[in-house]
Amino acid sequence: MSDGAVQPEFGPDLAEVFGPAHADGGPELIQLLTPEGERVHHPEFDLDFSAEELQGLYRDMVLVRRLDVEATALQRHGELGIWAQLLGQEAAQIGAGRALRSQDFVFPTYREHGVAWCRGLDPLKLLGLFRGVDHGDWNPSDYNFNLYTIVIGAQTLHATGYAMGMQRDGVVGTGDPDRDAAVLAHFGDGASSQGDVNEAFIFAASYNAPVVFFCQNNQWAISEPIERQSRIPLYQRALGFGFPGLRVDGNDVLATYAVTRAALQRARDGQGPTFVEAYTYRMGAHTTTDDPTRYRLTADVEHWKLKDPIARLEVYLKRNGLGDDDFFADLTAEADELGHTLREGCKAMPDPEPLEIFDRVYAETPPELAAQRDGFADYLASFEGAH
Amino acid sequence: MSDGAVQPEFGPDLAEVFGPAHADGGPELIQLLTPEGERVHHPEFDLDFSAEELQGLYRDMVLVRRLDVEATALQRHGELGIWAQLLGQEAAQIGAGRALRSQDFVFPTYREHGVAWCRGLDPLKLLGLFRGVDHGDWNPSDYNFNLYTIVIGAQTLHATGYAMGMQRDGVVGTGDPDRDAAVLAHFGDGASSQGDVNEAFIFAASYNAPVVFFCQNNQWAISEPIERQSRIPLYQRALGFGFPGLRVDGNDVLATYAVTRAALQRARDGQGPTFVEAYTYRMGAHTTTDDPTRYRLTADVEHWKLKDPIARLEVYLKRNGLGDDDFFADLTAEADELGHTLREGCKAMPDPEPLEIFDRVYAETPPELAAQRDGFADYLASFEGAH
Amino acid sequence: MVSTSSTGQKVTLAKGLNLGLRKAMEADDKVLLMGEDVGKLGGVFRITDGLQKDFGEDRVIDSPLAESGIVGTAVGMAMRGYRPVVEIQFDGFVYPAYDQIVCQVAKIHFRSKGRVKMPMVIRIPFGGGIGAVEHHSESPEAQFAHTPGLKVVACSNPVDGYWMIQQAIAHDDPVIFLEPKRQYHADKAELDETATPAPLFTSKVVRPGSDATLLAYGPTVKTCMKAAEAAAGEGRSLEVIDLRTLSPLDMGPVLDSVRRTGRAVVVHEAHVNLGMGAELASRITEECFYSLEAPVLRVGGFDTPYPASRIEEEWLPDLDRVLDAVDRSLEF
Amino acid sequence: MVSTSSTGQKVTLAKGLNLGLRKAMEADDKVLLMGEDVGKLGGVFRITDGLQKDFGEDRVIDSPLAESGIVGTAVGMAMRGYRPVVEIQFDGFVYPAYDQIVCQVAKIHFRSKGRVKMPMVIRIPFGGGIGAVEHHSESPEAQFAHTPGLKVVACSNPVDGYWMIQQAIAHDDPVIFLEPKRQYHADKAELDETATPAPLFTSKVVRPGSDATLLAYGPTVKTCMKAAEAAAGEGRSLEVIDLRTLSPLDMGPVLDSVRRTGRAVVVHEAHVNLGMGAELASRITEECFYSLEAPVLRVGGFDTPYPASRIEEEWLPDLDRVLDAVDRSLEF
Ligand SMILES: Cc1ncc(C[n+]2csc(CCOP(=O)(O)OP(=O)(O)O)c2C)c(N)n1
Ligand SMILES: Cc1ncc(C[n+]2csc(CCOP(=O)(O)OP(=O)(O)O)c2C)c(N)n1
Ligand SMILES: [Mg+2]
Ligand SMILES: [Mg+2]
Repeated sequence: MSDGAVQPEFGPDLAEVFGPAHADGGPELIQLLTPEGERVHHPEFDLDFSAEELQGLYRDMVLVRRLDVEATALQRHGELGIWAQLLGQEAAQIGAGRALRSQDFVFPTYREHGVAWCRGLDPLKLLGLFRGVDHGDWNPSDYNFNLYTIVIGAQTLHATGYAMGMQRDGVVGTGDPDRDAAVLAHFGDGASSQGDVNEAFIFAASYNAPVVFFCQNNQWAISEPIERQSRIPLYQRALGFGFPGLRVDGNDVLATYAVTRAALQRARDGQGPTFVEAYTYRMGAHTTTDDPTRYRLTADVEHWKLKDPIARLEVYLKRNGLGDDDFFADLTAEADELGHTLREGCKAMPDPEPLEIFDRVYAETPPELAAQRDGFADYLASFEGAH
Repeated sequence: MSDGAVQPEFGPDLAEVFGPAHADGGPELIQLLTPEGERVHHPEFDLDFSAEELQGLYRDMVLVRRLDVEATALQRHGELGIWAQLLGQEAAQIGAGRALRSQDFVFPTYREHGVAWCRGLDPLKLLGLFRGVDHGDWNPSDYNFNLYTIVIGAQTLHATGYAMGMQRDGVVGTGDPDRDAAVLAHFGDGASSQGDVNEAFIFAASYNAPVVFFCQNNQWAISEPIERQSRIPLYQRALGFGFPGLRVDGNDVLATYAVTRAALQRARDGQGPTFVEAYTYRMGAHTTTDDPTRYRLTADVEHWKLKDPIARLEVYLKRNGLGDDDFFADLTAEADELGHTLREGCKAMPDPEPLEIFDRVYAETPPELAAQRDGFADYLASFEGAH
Repeated sequence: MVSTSSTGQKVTLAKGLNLGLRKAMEADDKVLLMGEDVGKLGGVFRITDGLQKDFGEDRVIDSPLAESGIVGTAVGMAMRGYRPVVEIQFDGFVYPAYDQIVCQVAKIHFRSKGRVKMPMVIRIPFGGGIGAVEHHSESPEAQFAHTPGLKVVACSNPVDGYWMIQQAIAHDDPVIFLEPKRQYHADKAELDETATPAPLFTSKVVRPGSDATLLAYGPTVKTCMKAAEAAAGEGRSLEVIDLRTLSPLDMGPVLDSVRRTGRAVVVHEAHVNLGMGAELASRITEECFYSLEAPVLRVGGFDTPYPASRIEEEWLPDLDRVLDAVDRSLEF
Repeated sequence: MVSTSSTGQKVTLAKGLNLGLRKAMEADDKVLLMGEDVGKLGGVFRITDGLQKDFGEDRVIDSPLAESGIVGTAVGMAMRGYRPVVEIQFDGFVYPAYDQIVCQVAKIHFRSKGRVKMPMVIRIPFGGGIGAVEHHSESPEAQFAHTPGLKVVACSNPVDGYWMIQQAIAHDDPVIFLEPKRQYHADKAELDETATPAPLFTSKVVRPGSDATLLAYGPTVKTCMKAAEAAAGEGRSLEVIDLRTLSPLDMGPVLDSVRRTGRAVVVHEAHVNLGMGAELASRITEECFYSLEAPVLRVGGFDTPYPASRIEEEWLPDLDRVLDAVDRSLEF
């Protein structure tokens, strides 16, 4: 991950400041459950999970993986124009999503299907954008979950501004757990290079805004490896802006949950922003139109398969008798049911009505646009007789 | 300078990572000459200066201060539209400017009159932009000194790209001191908040480009104090991008020279970027149109007067018999002469010829613009008879 | 926090805007101001003078030096229910925020099927003539007017400044609010705070006439008024329309006028090529094809970057160039 | 590194551009390519396919994910004597680089009194019709054409792609190079690499006709050719001009044509309001006032944000809407 040239011959020794960097997450990686399914302990972030909680997290991951698989298949069958897969990132998203309280607000990218799931969004709603029937058909304030944002990094500034709004609303640092709120801002490793994201860090630090910057470092920005964006571990970026950065094993749902929960609480308490780097891997293509064989090795993908976020929790559950056969069988049935609903629901999604677009451009449609709409309506009507 | 809220309750302890922050530059401040004119030593950046060198640096500072005073007066007399004063920043600029080799290339902001001086630019050329007769009337490649850039931060990306060009030209890390080159990129504390500047850090780190980011932290961005831009010392920003950052006493010409020299050498050697924060103070207004009494205390300005960059070297020279009365008298005469030249030269600067603008928009003027030019020429000519 | 409500005071454009902002902040505590140096300094043009003192740092927010950051965080505040009023220090510095403006501010209402409103005002001092250095005299309006989802208005005088800024802030769509900086401290006008202003998105005939129509906005309204005055001396009657709204355009008064006069000249400081004049000329021609005695002519900044300030007055459309175009139109 | 010089091969637009880039890189080793995913992946549209392999990582540069950074560093490389060719991944992602483009790339030659050249090409896949999500189907040309200092061209077919990209790279001014992405892999055309291409900044009559003139560029050239074909079936003769250059405009062929036909319809995907059609209509009307039988009509994207892809074909100008405008023009 890090580059030999980083050692300066003067000034602070970066290796000393940050500790050594390691290709596999390094010692700074916060972990509670190993790839082998061993529960390990952490001095700062340990948490007890009940059997129910563990099953819940497992269930979430299994179902969002199914959602992802179904959507991918729907794209192959021409029902979606494109799909941005989350394969491999289930733990990062469910860990983060379950750490939220209802009053928190989330700014996703275009890949946060797992977080959307945690916010209670009907997964069918996620398909509209990718099918091409809408740009997201939910009211963000119904779920405290913003629409997907496609321009890389833009939403991190919105998140910061939203958090500044929370400060002004007096819902930060009051000590009332049902009142205090925070913002969770998602972005990718590639996004960390955008000016907007770095400006978001600056504004959040300057105003001590209650925002958690949650970066899923899935090692790739389309075909570009993380090394192109940063030559030191990404979470360290935050330190230079004056707020803490942490690297968590993003394939470990327990650690991701624990770390995000702590960071959100810190924000709600009025202690300002935190950067959480969820160290994970994009197991699939960037999107269904991408061909990763052009730029990465199968061996790397195989290596990461061993760290599968679902498999490790499954091993842990089974080994510790935390889920009987019925549990797993029921879950499979539930996943099948979800798949069925998605397939049917997707195909049934109606195309939008062209004339609607004119009514939604503005809160108050100007007369000239209304005239354009009417002209187009007349034009369309002129064909009705013809056909 | 730093903010109480920066202490996280988890993650790396920022105070431990960076050391404590201090309002007056702090212990991390690299200094070779104290405000009282005492020569102090530094484990990494000590340098011996000959009497001639010291006199040279002193002379430069005195003359650029005079340049600044004259330009300010010319603005008051209506000869310039505006002037961006360097008062108080002479050491930072001369220290940096003298550390350059001729093959290095400089990207200034709009305030680097002292660096321009070191590059051998006729100071009169600096006035054109502020008088409104041009946007800078020199060929950057004649001086390896770019034109002034007014859009905050934009030039840091140009600097990085230029440095990438040097890499491709094979003039980095060859070991030949007359060949190896680097770029010096200037910007202010306020500029550090621009996306462009942070992207420049990312590109420079990613390609290990031979560029020194030289930030004059003069504590103010017009009316906004440095605290609005960063809650930790600015030089630490670089560490999060994976390259070294240093804070030097920007009112100490010796330390600024020594640190910039080392950073440039590191870049020329192929070891990549360095961030140098020259910790200084804008003694004057932001520009001649600004009124700093609206936003800052006279007491602060008085405090910084005691750290005057010229006074401390003068004390040192005098105390150590490094300049006799003739030296100081000659320098005063030289400064008077410079003032005279500037005053006369400025007033003699002709207004541009309006029609020229059409010829310089493109390397190849398109016919439609040529036609616009001709039309305007005819229009102008139509008045000739009339008046 | 005393509201300086009074009638009949004479105010500059700067003061009119300042009073209007104060009114808007008093009327709705969701209104926030944000920008570089808007706090203690009151902005480099002093438009926000005294507001931080009276409304506090939470409502008049000095921002880090980053325009994308300013507009981007303002988007988030708007989503949270605030009504941010952003100051861009100078026209030429709006571009780092361009992406946030055209891809986010302009599109969020549409993207969300109208569920998320974006009641943001982006104030931009625009235009030249103040003897400034590069990037301080730009006229970026056409770029914003070309972008669906934004509304774009320009005030030209103190009274409009006072009313229009309040109307823009109260409006639920994002408004690019252009202020002719050359006029900030130029002329005073009587302000009657009890009057009923014209609606925001309307154009106004500011001088009636019958021989030709001059279309102007922002700084060129004054130029055209002077031109009409001068023309009157030579027996020519020019109608002057202050467009006030650039997107949407209010074509009613424009078409009425051109149908009467048969001739139109559009005057703006922006480059002629693809400036507002192009759109106006196209629409006028389409609507008044048989009433036009001459093609719509355009007078504007040349298709070159804004020049060094010592020749800016030659570059900017002035009385003579307007009258020259009128002559050409009349002689066509 | 073998130049695939051959005559008579049939190529797509994507291949034509790829071959043209290769030629330009072979001809001048100062030519560099830069952008997101342009290396191993060959760009998301594969336009730079195989070039990094053949020319190395120093000349085909995968950049960090930051458009302002890409264009800003390219400016520096151009100052150092290189000729950077920047790829913007999709039209909608050019905006983070907008400031660098309009304030730096466009102005450096002027600012430096011609001492610093800025031979940069910014390639932008533009336009819609590929079923993509938001921001992937924009037509930003008017904004760039409004900016003095930039030149703006659009290719419409494989052969032009091959030649125009080489000409743009060899040109000393910055060129915004628009590529109709919908056409990348659509049609093939015979490429004769030994031919002599028309100069870059010229428009071309691509189908002669006498009843009305269709003005198009990029993706709408094909639409207009089809429309002309259909009209011919009904006995109407439409002339089609592929503008190719948007700034500067090459008005010669346009005016010649309109003087003959008396009627013009401009067709582009960009929003009609302040789109290229506005400028063309204004200029044509000014120059051909007495030859016009009808006002110049404009067919374009509506003045709404680009819609969800399932209705994009209704939003985009198509054959029927072009013919409808022709009818309106003829019946005027
Ligand atoms: C401003 C902008 N530039 C380019 C793109 C095209 N693009 C879409 S996703 C992507 C890579 C993003 O990588 P990363 O941030 O790591 O997120 P990931 O897709 O890996 O989750 C790019 C370049 C875009 N959407 N926005
Ligand atoms: C993009 C942009 N935004 C705003 C401005 C207006 N402006 C000019 S100087 C300045 C403050 C710069 O502060 P700093 O970077 O600390 O440099 P200093 O002037 O103190 O040397 C501002 C806001 C600008 N020139 N460019
Ligand atoms: Mg990624
Ligand atoms: Mg400063």
